[in-house]
Amino acid sequence: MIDKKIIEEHNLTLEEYEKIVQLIGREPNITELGIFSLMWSEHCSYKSSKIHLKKLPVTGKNVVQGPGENAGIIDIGDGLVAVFKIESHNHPSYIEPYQGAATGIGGILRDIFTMGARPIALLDSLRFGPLSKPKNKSIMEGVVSGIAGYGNSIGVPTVGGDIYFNDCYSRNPLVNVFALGIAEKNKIFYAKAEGIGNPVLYVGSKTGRDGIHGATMASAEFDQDSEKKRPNVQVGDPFKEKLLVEACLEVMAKDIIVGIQDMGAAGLTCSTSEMAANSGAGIEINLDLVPQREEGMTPYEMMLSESQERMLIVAKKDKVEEVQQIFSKWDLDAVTIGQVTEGGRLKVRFEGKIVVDLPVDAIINLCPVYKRESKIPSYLKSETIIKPFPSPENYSKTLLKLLSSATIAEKEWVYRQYDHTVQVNTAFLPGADASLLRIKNSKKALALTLDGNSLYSYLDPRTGGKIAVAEACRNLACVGARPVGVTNCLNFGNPEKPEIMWQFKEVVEGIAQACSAFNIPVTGGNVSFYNDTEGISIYPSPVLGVVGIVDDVSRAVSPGFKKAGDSVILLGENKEELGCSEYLKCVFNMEKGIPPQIDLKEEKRIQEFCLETISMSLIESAHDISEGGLSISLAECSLLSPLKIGFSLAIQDDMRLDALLFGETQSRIVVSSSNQKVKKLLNLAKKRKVKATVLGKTGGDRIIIYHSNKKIIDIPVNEAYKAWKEAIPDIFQVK
Amino acid sequence: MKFGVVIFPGSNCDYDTYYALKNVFKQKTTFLWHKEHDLKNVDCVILPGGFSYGDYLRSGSIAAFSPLMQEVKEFALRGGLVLGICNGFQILLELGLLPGAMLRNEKLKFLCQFIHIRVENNKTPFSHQAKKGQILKVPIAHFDGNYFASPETILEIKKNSQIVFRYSDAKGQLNEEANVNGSAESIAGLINKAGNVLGMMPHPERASEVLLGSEDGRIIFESIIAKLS
Amino acid sequence: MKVRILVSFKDSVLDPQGQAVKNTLHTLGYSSIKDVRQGKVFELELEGISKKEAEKIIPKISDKVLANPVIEKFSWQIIEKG
Amino acid sequence: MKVRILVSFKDSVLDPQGQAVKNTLHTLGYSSIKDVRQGKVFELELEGISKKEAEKIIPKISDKVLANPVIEKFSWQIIEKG
Ligand SMILES: Nc1ncnc2c1ncn2[C@@H]1O[C@H](COP(=O)(O)OP(=O)(O)O)[C@@H](O)[C@H]1O
Ligand SMILES: [Mg+2]
Repeated sequence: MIDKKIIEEHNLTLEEYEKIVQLIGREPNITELGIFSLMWSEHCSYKSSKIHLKKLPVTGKNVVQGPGENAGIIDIGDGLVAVFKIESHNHPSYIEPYQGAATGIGGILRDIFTMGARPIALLDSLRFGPLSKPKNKSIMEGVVSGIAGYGNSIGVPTVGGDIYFNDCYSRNPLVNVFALGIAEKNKIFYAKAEGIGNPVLYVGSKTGRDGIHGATMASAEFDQDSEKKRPNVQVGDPFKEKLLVEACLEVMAKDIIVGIQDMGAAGLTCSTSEMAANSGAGIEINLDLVPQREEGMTPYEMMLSESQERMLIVAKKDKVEEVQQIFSKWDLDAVTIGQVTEGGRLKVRFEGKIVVDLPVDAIINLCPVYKRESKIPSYLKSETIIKPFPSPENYSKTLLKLLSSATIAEKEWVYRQYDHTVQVNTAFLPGADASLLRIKNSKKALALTLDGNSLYSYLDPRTGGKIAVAEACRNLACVGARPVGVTNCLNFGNPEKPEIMWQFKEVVEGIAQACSAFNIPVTGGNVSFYNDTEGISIYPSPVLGVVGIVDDVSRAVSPGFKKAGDSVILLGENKEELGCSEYLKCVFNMEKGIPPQIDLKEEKRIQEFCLETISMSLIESAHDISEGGLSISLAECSLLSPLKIGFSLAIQDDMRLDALLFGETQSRIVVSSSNQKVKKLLNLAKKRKVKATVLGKTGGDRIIIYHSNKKIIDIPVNEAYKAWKEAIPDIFQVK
Repeated sequence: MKFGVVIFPGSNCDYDTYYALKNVFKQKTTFLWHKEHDLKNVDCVILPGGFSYGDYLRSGSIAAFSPLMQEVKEFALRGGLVLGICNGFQILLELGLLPGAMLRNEKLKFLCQFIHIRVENNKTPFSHQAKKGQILKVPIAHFDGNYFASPETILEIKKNSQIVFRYSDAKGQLNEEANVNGSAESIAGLINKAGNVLGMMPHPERASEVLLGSEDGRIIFESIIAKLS
Repeated sequence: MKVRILVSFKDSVLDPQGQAVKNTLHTLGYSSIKDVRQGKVFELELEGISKKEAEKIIPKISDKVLANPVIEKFSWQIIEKG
Repeated sequence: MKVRILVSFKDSVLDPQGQAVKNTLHTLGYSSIKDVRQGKVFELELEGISKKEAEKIIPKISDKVLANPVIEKFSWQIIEKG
C-alpha cells in the first residue's frame, strides 16, 4: 500500500524507508510513515548538520542545560537561571507573513515556558529582499505586524533584533525569533515521561487540521507549487497562549507534574515520542480523547497536526484533578489521553484499534545521520575580486546616503510596533548596541543581542561565522555586559548541494573557533536548511544570539554621546578593508571582495578593555563599529545622543580615504570620555596593549571630520538625523 | 489603604502595576480575579493594561462582561476610586463608566514609545499633586488609543473639565504630531463627571523608576495615595 | 439556523482602515473605486430555537455585544433556516 | 454601484475571535448559539464602470488585496446598482 510515490511525498528516500522497515520489522502503515517523515525530517532530526554541530563548545561552569532540550539554560546567580533559544520560521512567513511570524513567536515562547521559565524578552532577526519591490515591503509589513500582534498581546516585550536587506531574500525571507525567560534554578522542568502508569495530559487548544506537514515543508526546497501547499499555515491565538503560560507556570509552582513538552512542529508525534525517548519509557495514547476542533479527523491528521497553543503533560498519578483545576481556572482543556508505559513503545489507539505501534528509539534516536559531500563553491573565485572603482567626490553625501540605506537606517518604524516596555524591565530601549533588562530585586541586568552579516558569510563563511560571534559579543561589551551564553540559528540553502554544505561546515567552524576563543558555551540553536526558492539559495545566514550579564545596571553604558566637550576615542586599529562593505553595496552596487578579517585574540583584548573602562566608569558612551564603518559609527553616536550632540574630529591613517571612513575593519569601538579621565584611560590602554586614539571632541550641532587638515565631512546633525530616521518610514508611507 | 489590581484573562500589565504599587510605592496591594464578585475591601481598583480576552471583538469589550465588573461598577457609583490604564481605559469605555469609544490608531499601527502628556485638570484624586499644565514623559503601548466621541459628548466633557491629560509635545504644545494616535481633542486621560473614575492610555506604572527612563508616572500614584491617606 | 450580522462604523465615524484599503487599491490602479468602508461580519449558528425567538435575541446581542453603539451600527438577516 | 464583499477564515482554519465571541455569548446565557465565525466586510463604492467590468475586477481585488487566499475565502454581491 505504501509505494514509491507516497514515500517521496513524505520527503523520505527509499534507503530511509528501507531502514524504517528494518527497524520496525515490517512495513509501516500510513500514520506510522507520517510519524517517521516528521521525525526524520531535517527540521526535527538534524541529520545533515549533526556531525558538524559537534564542533561547537557546549560546556562551561554556568551551563545548566546545553543543546538538546527545548532551550538552553545558563546560571545567572542569585538562584536564578536564564532560559533562551532561537528559532526560524522562514517558510511559513513567506507563505503568510503575518501568521507565519506570529506563530513563530508562539512557538519560541512555548520552548521557554515549557521549561518552567517566565518569558521576559523577545528579539527578532529579519532578512528581506530590497524594499524597492512592493512584494518585499508587504512581506516585511506582515512579518513585523505578526510579531507585534503575537508578542504584544501575550505581554512579552520585543526588545531588539536586527534587519538586513538583500536580493537573495526576495523569495525566501528569514524570520528568526529569540526568546528568553527566567526561572528559579531548582524549578526547571524537562520533557520527561517518568513513572510507569503516570497519566499523560493534553492541555491547551483543540486539534485541527492545521499545518499538517509543516516540519517536512521546512525541510524541502520551495518551488512554484509551494504557494499551493498553503493550507499548511496555522493561525496563532496569542490569547490562548497567554492563558497557557499562566496555567503552566501555576501548575509548575506546585509539585504535581513530572514532565512537560510543548507541541510545536510535529505536534503530538514529537511530544509523545520525545518525552518517552528521553526517559527510556513508552507512551500510550487514545486519539478519541484528544480535544478536536474539526470533525472526521484521521489518526494521520491528528498525529501530524501542528495546531498551536498545545502542550503535553505527564502528571503525578494522584494529582490529575489538581492539574485540571488549574487549567479550568484559565478556561483551558486538560484531558488525560494516555499514560506512561513500560517497554519503550509509542502506541496510539483510535476507535478501539491500535493504529501506531513503534519503538520510540527508532523514531527519535535511530534516524540516519549524513556526512554530506562538501565542495568549495565556484563563485568564490570571481566574487571575491573587486574591480577598481573611483573614490566619491563628496564624502558628506556618501555618509548621508549610507545613513539612509535600509540596512543602516533607524529601525524605529519596526520596533515602535513592538511593545518593548511591558514587564517593566527594559532599561535600554531598542537602539542601543544591546538591549538591557534589569533583573528585579537585584543590581544585575541581562544584555541581549542578535547579529549576523550574511554577505561576509557568503564570501568567506569561516570569517563570517567568527565575526557574527565577535560582533554580538562586542555589542554586549559596549553596554558593559560580559557574554555568558550563545544560541544560534543557521539559515542555509539545500544541504544536499555540496557547495551549501561547505558553507555550512565553514560557518560552524568559524562560530566554534570564536566561541572557544571567547570562552562562551553554545547552549542551543536551530538549523534551517532548504532556504532555496526555484533553485536559488540564500546567502549563508548565521544569526547569533548572545546573552550577557551586567553586574551593576547603574553603570551600564549606552552608545549616544552624553555631553559636549568630551573626548572621542577610537579603540582598535584602522585597516584598509573595503570588501563586503555596505559602502560598496550601497554606492557601487557591488557585493564583492573578501570580508574584513578578524584576529580573535585582539578582539577579545578590545572587548575586555571596554568592559574594564566601563567598570571603572572611565567612559561616557561606547558604540561598536560595524556596517558602514568608522564614520557611520561616529555619526550614530550623535544620532543616538539624547541631546543630538555633534562632533569635530580628525582621522589620520594612511590609506584610501573611503576605506578609512567606510571600511568595516573589525575589533574597533568608539568611546567618549570626560576630559579628566582621558589620561587614565590612555594609560590603561597602553598597559593592556590596546590601541587607543583620541580623535577629537564632542560638541556643536554638526558632524565634522578632518583628514590631513582638510574638512572632508561636514553635515548638520539634524540633516543626518533626518536621513537616518526617515528612510524606512518614507518607504512605507502611503502616497 | 489598599489597592486592588484586577486580573482578566489576557491582562499583561497586572504584575507591572502590582510591582509598582507594592515595591516602588510600598502600598498594600492585592489581585482581584475577574470571575469573582469580591472586591476584598480595597480603596482603589486598578484595571491594568494588556489584551483582556485577546482584545477580540473590540478592545476591552469582553472584559466588560466579567462578573467582577458588576462590582466595580457599583463601587464606582458609590464613589470608589477606579483607575483604568490602557486596556483598563478601554474597558471603562465599553462598560459605560466613561463616555466615548476607542478607534484604531490613526496610522493603523501599534505604537510603543515615550510621549508627553500635559496635565489639564489637577483637581482630581489622580492628578492633584501635579501642577496644571505640567508636562509628563510617559510611555504608551497600544493599538486602539484613538479616542472618539460624538460632538455633543465632547462638548459635555469639556464643559465638565473631564479631560485630565492631553498628548502634547515636550514643551506642552498641542499639535498633530504630538497627538500620535489621532485622539479627539488630543485626549490621553479622561475622568467621569463625578470625578472618581479615570481612564488613561499612557502607562504610569512603566514610568515610576529612573532606570526605566522616566519617573513622571509617579505623580499619578502619589496623588491617589495622598488622597486616600 | 444561520444568521449573518453585519457591523460597521456609523457614517459619522472615520474609518481609517477603509481609507487605507482604498489607497492601496488606488495605488494598484483601481481608480474606479470611490470609497471603501470596512466592517465586521458575524455568522452565528443557532440551534433549538424558533425563528421568532431568534428575531428577538439577535438584535439584543448585536446591540449589547457585537456592536458598540457609540460608534457602530448593525444589520442582520437569517441566511439559512433550520 | 455598491458592492459588498465578505471575507472570512476558511472553515478549516482556527477563528480565535469567533471562539471568544461564542464563549462570551454563552457566559451571558445565550446557549442556543452553537458556533460563531467572525469575518470582515468591505463595502465598495464604484463609479464609471459597467456591471460587467465590476464583475471582473471584484474577484481580482478580493483575492489579491482584501482576502488572503491562504487562510481566507470571500464572497461578494452587488448591493446597489449604479
Ligand atoms: N528586527 C528588529 N526588532 C527589534 N529591534 C530591532 C530590529 N532590528 C533592529 N532593531 C534595533 O535597532 C537597533 C539598531 O539595529 P542594528 O543597526 O542592527 O544595530 P547593531 O548592528 O549595532 O546591532 C538595535 O538596537 C536593534 O535592537
Ligand atoms: Mg553592531
